[in-house]
Amino acid sequence: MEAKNLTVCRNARLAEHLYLMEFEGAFTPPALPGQFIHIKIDGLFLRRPFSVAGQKNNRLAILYKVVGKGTEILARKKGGETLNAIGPLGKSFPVIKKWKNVYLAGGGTGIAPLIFLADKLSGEDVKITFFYGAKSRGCIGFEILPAGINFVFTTEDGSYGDKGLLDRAVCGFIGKNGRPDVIYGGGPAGLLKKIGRISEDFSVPAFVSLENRMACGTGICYGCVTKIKTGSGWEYMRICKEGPVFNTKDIKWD
Amino acid sequence: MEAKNLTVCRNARLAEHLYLMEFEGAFTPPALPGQFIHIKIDGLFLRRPFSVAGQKNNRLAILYKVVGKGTEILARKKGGETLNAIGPLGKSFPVIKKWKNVYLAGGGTGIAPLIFLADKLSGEDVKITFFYGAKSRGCIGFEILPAGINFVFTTEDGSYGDKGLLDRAVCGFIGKNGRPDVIYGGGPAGLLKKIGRISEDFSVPAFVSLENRMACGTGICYGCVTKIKTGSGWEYMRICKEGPVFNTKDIKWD
Amino acid sequence: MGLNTLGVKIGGLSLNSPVIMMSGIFSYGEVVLDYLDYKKLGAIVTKTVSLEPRKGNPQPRVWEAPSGMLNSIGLQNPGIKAFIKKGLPAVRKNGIRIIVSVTGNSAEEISGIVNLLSAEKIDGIELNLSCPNVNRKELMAAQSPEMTWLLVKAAKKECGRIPLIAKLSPNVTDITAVAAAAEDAGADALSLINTVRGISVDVEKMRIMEGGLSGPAIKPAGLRAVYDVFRKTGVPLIGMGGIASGRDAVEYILAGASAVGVGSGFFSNPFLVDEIYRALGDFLKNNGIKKLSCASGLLNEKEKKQAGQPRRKRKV
Amino acid sequence: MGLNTLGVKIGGLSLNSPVIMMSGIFSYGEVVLDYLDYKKLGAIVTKTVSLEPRKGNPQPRVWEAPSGMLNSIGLQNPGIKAFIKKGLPAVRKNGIRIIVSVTGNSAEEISGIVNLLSAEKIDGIELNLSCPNVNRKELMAAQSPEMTWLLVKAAKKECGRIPLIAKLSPNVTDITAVAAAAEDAGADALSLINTVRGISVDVEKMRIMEGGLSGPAIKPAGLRAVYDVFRKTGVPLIGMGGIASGRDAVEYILAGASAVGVGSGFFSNPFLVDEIYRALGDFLKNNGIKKLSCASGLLNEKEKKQAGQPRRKRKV
Ligand SMILES: Cc1cc2nc3c(=O)[nH]c(=O)nc-3n(C[C@H](O)[C@H](O)[C@H](O)COP(=O)(O)OP(=O)(O)OC[C@H]3O[C@@H](n4cnc5c(N)ncnc54)[C@H](O)[C@@H]3O)c2cc1C
Ligand SMILES: Cc1cc2nc3c(=O)[nH]c(=O)nc-3n(C[C@H](O)[C@H](O)[C@H](O)COP(=O)(O)OP(=O)(O)OC[C@H]3O[C@@H](n4cnc5c(N)ncnc54)[C@H](O)[C@@H]3O)c2cc1C
Ligand SMILES: Cc1cc2nc3c(=O)[nH]c(=O)nc-3n(C[C@H](O)[C@H](O)[C@H](O)COP(=O)(O)O)c2cc1C
Ligand SMILES: Cc1cc2nc3c(=O)[nH]c(=O)nc-3n(C[C@H](O)[C@H](O)[C@H](O)COP(=O)(O)O)c2cc1C
Ligand code: FES
Ligand code: FES
Repeated sequence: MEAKNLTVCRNARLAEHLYLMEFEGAFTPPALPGQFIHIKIDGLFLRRPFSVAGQKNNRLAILYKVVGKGTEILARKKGGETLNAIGPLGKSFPVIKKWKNVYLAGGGTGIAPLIFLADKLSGEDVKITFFYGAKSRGCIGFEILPAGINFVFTTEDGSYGDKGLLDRAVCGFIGKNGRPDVIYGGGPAGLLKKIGRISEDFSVPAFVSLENRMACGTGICYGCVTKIKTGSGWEYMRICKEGPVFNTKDIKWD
Repeated sequence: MEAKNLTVCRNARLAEHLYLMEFEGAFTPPALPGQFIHIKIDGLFLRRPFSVAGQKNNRLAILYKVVGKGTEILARKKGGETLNAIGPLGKSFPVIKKWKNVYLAGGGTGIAPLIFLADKLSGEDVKITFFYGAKSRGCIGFEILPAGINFVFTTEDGSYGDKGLLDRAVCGFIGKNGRPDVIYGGGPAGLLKKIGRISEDFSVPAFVSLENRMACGTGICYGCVTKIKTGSGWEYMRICKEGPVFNTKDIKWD
Repeated sequence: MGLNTLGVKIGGLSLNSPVIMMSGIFSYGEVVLDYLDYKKLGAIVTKTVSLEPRKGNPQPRVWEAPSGMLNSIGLQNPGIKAFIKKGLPAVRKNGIRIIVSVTGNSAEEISGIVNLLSAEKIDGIELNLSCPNVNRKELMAAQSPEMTWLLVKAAKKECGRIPLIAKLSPNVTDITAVAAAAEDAGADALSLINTVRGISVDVEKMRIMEGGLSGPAIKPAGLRAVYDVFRKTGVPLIGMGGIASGRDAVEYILAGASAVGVGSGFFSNPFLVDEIYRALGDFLKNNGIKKLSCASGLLNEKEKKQAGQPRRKRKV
Repeated sequence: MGLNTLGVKIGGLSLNSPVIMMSGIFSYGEVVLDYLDYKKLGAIVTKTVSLEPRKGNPQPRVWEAPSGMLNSIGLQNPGIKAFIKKGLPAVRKNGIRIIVSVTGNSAEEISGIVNLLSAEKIDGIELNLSCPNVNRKELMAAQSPEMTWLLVKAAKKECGRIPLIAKLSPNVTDITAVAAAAEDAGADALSLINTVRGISVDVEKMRIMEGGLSGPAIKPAGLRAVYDVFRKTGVPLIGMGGIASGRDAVEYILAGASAVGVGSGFFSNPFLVDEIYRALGDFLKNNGIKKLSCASGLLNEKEKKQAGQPRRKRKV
């Protein structure tokens, strides 16, 4: 874990409200897929957390959607400007050698950590199917999709890929092609909850990356909790520390 | 009076901590010497007032010293950036045709409105003597000093011009060359107070530009007052509205 | 947006716009600012006037603070008589509705001022209860429900048909108790909040600036006051504290305000009044709400509804 | 700067550094942050612990505010027994001085917790009085001098030689009255201030976030509390509220604090502890002041001196 200034070397609009920011300067130790960085944005008090979407040599990338004040300011950043970031933070996606048939299912910017994961896995002897759900064709960040991977798209308006929600596509795919060894997910809570259902229904382990507003990002403030099942019931656990990646079977959804 | 965005077209360091900022875009009506503009600086709540130091065609200039947060941010501004400003504000230096022998006495950035005044007067048939007091040679903004005017310099450390304070130089000059028709002053309160004394001692009218922290800049908050003599005693009057230029005989110094 | 949609009634006072320029922000209303669209102002509240003239505090009177400012103007004013003679006619010229802010150290003083004003053509009286009172030097009237009740009662007795607004301070343990006292004593509306007590230290000059904090820094406290007082009283509220954008104004309305007060945010942003006016109109339009009064306290009501309580009928 | 210069004594507790990590900011001290120089921390105050475990509040628990943040963590904690068994040993490993923050709904509960802790190897106990009390649902103990006196007394009886710090809330009419009550009941030091009550409105999601405001927005209120309480009490003060730079810390010392608390500013600036440590050292050096304790309350003393009053002797 480090706190350091990263230099923006690229900040590109990929699709509607969707941006890719690349930094010069990686962290020690290097980030793993599922981990995030916590970025200080001028004029805002709280840092903003973003999953690492890629990391190569001395470069690190995040994929972000403009949804409010902080991301609006980010979108205006130019190459050469610096941002202070703390990272890498949180737990990464667990990867086991024997999982050879892997599904990645991401909605919106929830694909960010999955792209990084796909990149890491694609060197190995693993079959990857990447489900990508978006509002419409205009929201899809085609440029960052890694090559050589089987993509299944859904859009809410049917303007690209199947019309409908992503979980349906995953279920349908399982019906036709059989169960994977593991499912990794990212995106809106509704989607992740459904991935949990799929995990249960088909007895496939599933790991998802949760999001929440954060203050410290490092496990010291208890600001970012979610309900996690324990022996006796449930407890609020820290998304930034015990997560952001959780086994869906442990998550108690509201 | 207008509130509008001005585009920075030049922001140059002239001397130690001393900067000249030129804007594209003047006000309607145009500013007069002694008037000021009230500038919004990102990240600060209160605007910051600066005397207009020059105005030509569609250009307007301020001369500022870096003394705190706001002026530090100003110093980092680049050409093309915009700043919101309200102006022109306050009363200008009174100018009367029959005043043919004019002294200007400015300390530090207090010269700003005087440079503008000198520029306006120099077209007329007026003899101008400009007294400029600074800490040391390195603090003098030589570049903006108008040509064809008689300058008398003093520095606190004697590194340029006479060593000592400006009021001494003015007194000495009067001793040798006789009284002027009027004295205009700007700068630290200590200097202005002494100009008031000179005005009294030599029976010469004197007008000085006062400074104070401001909130509204437009006379609506009563945040920027100074003691001004009235028939019955004194009253707090607004520097931004009744001033910033006052007749020294009206000022009640603390 | 038509005037009807954004028109509001506050304590019997009908305003064409819910945007009010608050006390101390806009002098007595006599200054003309070229960039201000006066038609979008529902009313202005004058700088607070006292019985006797006051010189006000020495400088410095204003100071930068994080997301805000401190002020200690010290109620500089010419006294009620000079104000009525000279100030008021100057203000009236601008053709805008005028609420006169008054203060006093005792019930007698308040009675006296309000009595003098009650014969004048003004649209409302706002009682500034945030000045230290004579008996307990360090407390201001607004810090005590009892003192508040007494002073509001004294004003109410004298103000006749002129609507009376009581302005409360956030520097209290429980603002709802003070609000209830003001309502009980006859206030037709409440203004909240006045500034938060604070200091700033100038390390270079080794001095302290004491004053009232205003600006976005106090917005959470202002919203909290409006939100809490809305549930405990039945009079309309003028919400203020840190409004610096149209969106902030919408937040105040949702929390329970019937109208919003423009304060020190106007110093930062000369177009604030227009922005608020537009944002409120847009909010109504986008949410299919017919009148601003239907949006007042929507979040409070939502919470109550979830708790199964009926919507409380409010005075206007 | 040598350790001696910046060493301070607070309520009998000797610290190598006047920089204290405040309650709720740093978990129980068990988390190791690689970028933090632990040697520059005088002590850490744990997250507040209660008698019984508490689940804490639902999300969202944190929210952006102008120059600050709102939080409503809701005192999530494992309960005092689990803390003593599991939490405390984990913290001790880090070799830093530990002040345990505790709370309770009644004098009995407080007695119970403090009694359990008094046998442990800890450096201090901080009593968090900002939780709603059982009898008067909406008030917190720190909002009443009487309740404060009672709870501090109960804690003092049980804490033996462990220094007792009372943490006060700014949500009161007169914080000096509460401070005097805490001192009278035996508090060895006071921490001020806790968060300011506030709300934020999410216009998009039409919901309200209630919580405690912290960060630079509350700095003027925190400085004001320290400045005022310094004059009314004789115990050392730990000053906090919006410290976000070394300069802010200097301001708190000048206003009357003996030590300074790092709060939510640490979330923004991971180097805040180092910056404060350096700034305090530099301030002493540049002003030829020998020890930090000589700078505490300098501006208060200056004012008194101007008024011809003698310097008040303070406990350490
Ligand atoms: C571990 C983690 C990883 C994340 N990774 C990414 C990523 O790779 N790409 C990306 O675009 N976003 C990601 N997010 C979400 C991102 O942090 C928020 O979108 C961002 O903080 C919004 O900041 P803002 O100032 O623009 O929005 P604000 O102005 O703060 O809020 C705008 C809207 O967004 C909602 N919102 C704000 N913060 C969050 C949050 N943390 N989680 C969910 N909703 C929020 C608010 O309720 C509000 O409606 C991640 C969040 C977490 C916790
Ligand atoms: C009518 C008028 C005209 C002015 N013209 C000029 C000008 O032409 N050039 C120029 O450089 N400055 C001018 N000033 C002063 C200028 O406004 C301040 O220097 C500036 O506001 C400081 O901002 P800051 O954020 O950098 O300093 P801050 O961080 O606010 O303060 C730094 C230090 O400067 C002092 N200070 C702050 N504001 C003022 C003020 N308004 N007056 C006096 N001292 C202050 C503070 O007490 C503090 O010690 C003028 C002021 C007025 C009222
Ligand atoms: C410079 C200044 C002067 C003020 N003077 C008065 C006053 O005379 N009477 C009064 O009731 N309130 C006064 N106030 C308080 C404001 O009316 C308002 O309640 C407060 O500033 C909070 O709103 P804001 O955060 O939007 O500024 C003054 C505020 C400022 C900033
Ligand atoms: C996320 C968070 C949690 C907090 N939890 C506690 C707590 O458990 N007990 C307590 O006494 N104070 C708690 N506080 C208050 C802080 O200790 C501190 O008093 C307050 O935040 C003001 O300081 P600041 O403005 O520097 O943050 C908490 C503050 C924050 C921001
Ligand atoms: S954000 Fe502080 S514990 Fe997760
Ligand atoms: S700054 Fe407001 S009256 Fe001058």
